[in-house]
Amino acid sequence: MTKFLPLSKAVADNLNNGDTVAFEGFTHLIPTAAAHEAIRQGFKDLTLVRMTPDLIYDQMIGMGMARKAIFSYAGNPGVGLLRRLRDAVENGFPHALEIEEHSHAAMANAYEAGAAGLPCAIFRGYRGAELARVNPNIKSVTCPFTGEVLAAVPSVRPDVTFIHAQKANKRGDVLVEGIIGIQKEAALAARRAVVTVEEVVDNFDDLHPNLTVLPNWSVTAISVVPGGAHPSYAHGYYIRDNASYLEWDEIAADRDRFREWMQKNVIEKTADDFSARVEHLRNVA
Amino acid sequence: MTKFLPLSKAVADNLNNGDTVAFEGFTHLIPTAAAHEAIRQGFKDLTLVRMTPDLIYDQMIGMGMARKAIFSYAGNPGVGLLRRLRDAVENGFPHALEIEEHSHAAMANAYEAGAAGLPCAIFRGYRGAELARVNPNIKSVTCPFTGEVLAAVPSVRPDVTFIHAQKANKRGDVLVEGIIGIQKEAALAARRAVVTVEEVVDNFDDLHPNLTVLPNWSVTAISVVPGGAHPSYAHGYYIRDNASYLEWDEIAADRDRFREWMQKNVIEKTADDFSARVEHLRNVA
Amino acid sequence: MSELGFTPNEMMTIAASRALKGDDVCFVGIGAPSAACNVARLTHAPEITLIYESGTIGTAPDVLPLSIGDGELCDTAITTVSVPEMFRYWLQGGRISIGFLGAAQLDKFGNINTTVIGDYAHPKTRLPGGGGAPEIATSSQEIYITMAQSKRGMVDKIDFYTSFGHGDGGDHRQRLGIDTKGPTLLITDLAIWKPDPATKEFTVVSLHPGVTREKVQETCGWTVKFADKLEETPEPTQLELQTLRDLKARTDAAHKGEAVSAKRGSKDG
Amino acid sequence: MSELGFTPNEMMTIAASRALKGDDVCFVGIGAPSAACNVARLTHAPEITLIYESGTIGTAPDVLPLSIGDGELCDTAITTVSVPEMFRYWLQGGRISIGFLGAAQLDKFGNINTTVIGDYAHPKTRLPGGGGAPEIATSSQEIYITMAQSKRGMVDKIDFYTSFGHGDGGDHRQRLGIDTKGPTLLITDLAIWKPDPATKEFTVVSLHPGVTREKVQETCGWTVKFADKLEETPEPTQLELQTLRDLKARTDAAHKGEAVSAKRGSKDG
Repeated sequence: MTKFLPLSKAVADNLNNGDTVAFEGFTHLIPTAAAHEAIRQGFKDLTLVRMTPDLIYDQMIGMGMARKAIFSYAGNPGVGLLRRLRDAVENGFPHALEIEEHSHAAMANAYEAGAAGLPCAIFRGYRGAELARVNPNIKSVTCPFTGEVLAAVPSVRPDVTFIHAQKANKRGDVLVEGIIGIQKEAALAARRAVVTVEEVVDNFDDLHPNLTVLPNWSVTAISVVPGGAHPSYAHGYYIRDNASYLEWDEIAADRDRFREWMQKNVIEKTADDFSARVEHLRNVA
Repeated sequence: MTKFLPLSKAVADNLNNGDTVAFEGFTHLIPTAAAHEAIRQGFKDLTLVRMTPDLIYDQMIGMGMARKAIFSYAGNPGVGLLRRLRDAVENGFPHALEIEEHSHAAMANAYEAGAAGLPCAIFRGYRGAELARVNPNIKSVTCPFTGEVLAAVPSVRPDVTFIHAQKANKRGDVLVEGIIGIQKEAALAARRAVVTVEEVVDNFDDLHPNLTVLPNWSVTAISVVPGGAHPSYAHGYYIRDNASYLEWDEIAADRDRFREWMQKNVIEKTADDFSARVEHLRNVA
Repeated sequence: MSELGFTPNEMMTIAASRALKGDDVCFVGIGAPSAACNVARLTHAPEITLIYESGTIGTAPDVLPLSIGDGELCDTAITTVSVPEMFRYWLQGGRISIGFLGAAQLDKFGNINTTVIGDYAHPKTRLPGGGGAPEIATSSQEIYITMAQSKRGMVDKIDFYTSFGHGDGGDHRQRLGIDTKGPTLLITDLAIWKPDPATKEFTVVSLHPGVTREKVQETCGWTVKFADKLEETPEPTQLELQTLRDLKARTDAAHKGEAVSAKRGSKDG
Repeated sequence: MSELGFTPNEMMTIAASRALKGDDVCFVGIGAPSAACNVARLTHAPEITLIYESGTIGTAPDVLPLSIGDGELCDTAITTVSVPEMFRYWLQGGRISIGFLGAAQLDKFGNINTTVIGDYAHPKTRLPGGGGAPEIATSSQEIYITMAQSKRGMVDKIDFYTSFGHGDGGDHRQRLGIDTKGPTLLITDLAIWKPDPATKEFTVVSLHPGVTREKVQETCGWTVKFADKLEETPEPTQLELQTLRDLKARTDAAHKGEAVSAKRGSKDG
């Protein structure tokens, strides 16, 4: 049964040094506020899992919190490279980063298998692709009926997954809508699921019956953080702050400028500061 | 790209003697009108696939149309046994019926794998269950990461799937809502998908973005048959005719009464007769 | 109805309902399990989560469904998912605390047959088959079974292992790599049974009011074990009985109402 | 802009858009592919189905998205599905006719590198990686590639095989059991290329207006093959050019508008 908690407590209660953690969001609904809270609390030695590690993992890696990254597309979507991640991989700064790299198909299947309680996923993938040579976690199984050789990857089972969602009801059921991405799978694949939401509503009585709802007993904790996905967006609440993604490319290019930005915009701030960041993006949503 | 066709033509164009065919519907949205049309056209030697073969497969088997049945629960849901199927299995009447029996989990996974273009599905199932002894299509694969032995079944890839849905828009996109069951997977797993719908609307502009919609290019043909799921139901249109399910238990118990009922209610009728059958079930939906 | 003021079937359903807790997530079979789960929801466990294999999660039907996919289940659910998702994320994913099953044939180790009477290839009676049960039986954290007693139903050796209980007893589940508890409770119209901690044989731990040991043995196909300290099941409370009867009355009225008009419909059709 | 009245980049996008048909189902990459697909939709192929890997099916954005998951894509889509469903039912299920990819590095057999420059374990430049491309390249019925020519991008030997094209050429795909066609078209800012039917080496079949063979060779890292009968790509029509420029203008305005207000936002935050 879920608990409504302040974000600082939800993060402190559910994340530990050394954990395998997913802050998931496929362009939409990225749990930035939760990631920033984890940065403020200074966790170490994390294994960061995400299909599309973008700004928040660039930030966590740049702050030296990650031992390993498991991912399928390490870019700033539509902009370019992730410069802190690059610095870690290319130069070992601030320290070396182990990487386990997959394709999107593999990661999507691995999360799906995790949600389904399976140890691995099979799919038709990596044919002729060189990742299979450099990633020992890409193996194969043979279909016992046709003899076809299929790719196999271990399922993703994070210790804890953080996602951002549009709303919870008072019972603690959570609604995700729009580009739903890999949110449901990431939450269900994890031992603990923490959700930040834009708002809490009385009930979900008028929702269409087939929407993506996580029942309260499948969620560990909920924190109300309006704007908590910024600079990503929340369908129906505020639009994507594309300019911040463009701006990040400059900030992250320089180690000092990065530290300074993090100090000012993350370390010295709280979850309450997110709401103001999306004010100007609301009326157009 | 889909075509709007009269049901008689949609069935004639897409079903052939000897085909593997799924008339799917998990209690809700059972494509009765399509099945009755297939009965009238007198197909033979079919392999009938369905998780829950109920009245319509009892009818097709009783009419001698099926060579084989692949299923996971051959009951009249909430009522009891399927007496025509029993007669075929126990007494070879009207002729012998080959059966390939699975669990729901296996069939659901097999359809899912079919929709996903895979040759087989793996899942944690059949542990200690005797079906694995009598069904040679239940095999196993070993997880290459953990060594766990998982069950494997061949994917379901029907030549043609028939489903019933609430509505199409004029472009031929199809909406399924409520208990969505295995409809989407059954349609996408098949080489050809034929959909009967309650009605055609101008567009789907006001639909929630995450509903179950089959785009027109994934559907082979659409036929408008109001009431076409009766005695099953169409969420939002009419309720389940539980009495007909109870009544079927008596009709199917006797070979002569069965033939007589089929003659009068199926052979001598058309798809246009379905609408009247649900009139009294509409106001309560 | 007996002079007790309630029927054995009512006692069965109510005793089963008492075993359920508010934080349980139940995968509900049709029939007696469905009635018990809904009585629990309407009495002491309003927060209980009921899941039917048609994909309806957190449903709260006002009348009992005839099938596992009646519209009422979807109308009152928190969300309704596809059948593959139901079996993959929710059942196989380990999120069901109680799988609640009925049985055509049951043995003393909680193994269930709903497939065939007689030989599989040439059955005397072809039953509907397993449906969701084979995986419910192994993926739910525990299994409750409820059925009315009869020598035909409670047998020494079942004809077919549709759903695995404790197999040959003892640690048979563990030896097959199954890490869930399996059947932990059997509630019949006469008694409450629990598996012996070591042998896993179902043992009567409580007799329903007015029931004797002899009555239990007469309607059971194996030699019944009774616990040393045999309890008596508390009688249904007025609230429990009224809740169950109201539920049944609403259900009968709903199904009968449909039945009348539907007969007319099928004559038309 | 050259004296031709259009830029090489515009010619590239428009030539690419012409290759698409109304009944195509395209898995669209960001950048040049996205522009080409939407120009096709806004000119000769209004019925084309555009799919972005974020799960948006049949989308019709008014402005080009910056990322593959912009809200505009969902707002205008026929339906939006989960990412696992996208990769399982729609891509792996064989329902994509055209996978439209860009490339950081490309070789003459259509193999693509977007992973690293240099050695994988100790890269000179760590690129974003494959994302959806490895499976788009093998599960789509055919692959179109579009990129601006440069010696750095079109190389004799790519540093990493992110996505498989024709491998070493010839029947390499078939030998790996891949039954889709692979790259069948390469559209650069200078020319249209198609694979040789036997060797599968990309061969220039059409030069864009004003482009010479020498220009193509100068900006390509391998020795270029030209078709015996070399055509000239028809100039962009007024409609094509206007459609593309309007789309870009709308896109720039939208992104710039957000940029202004967002700068303010990030100073606040």
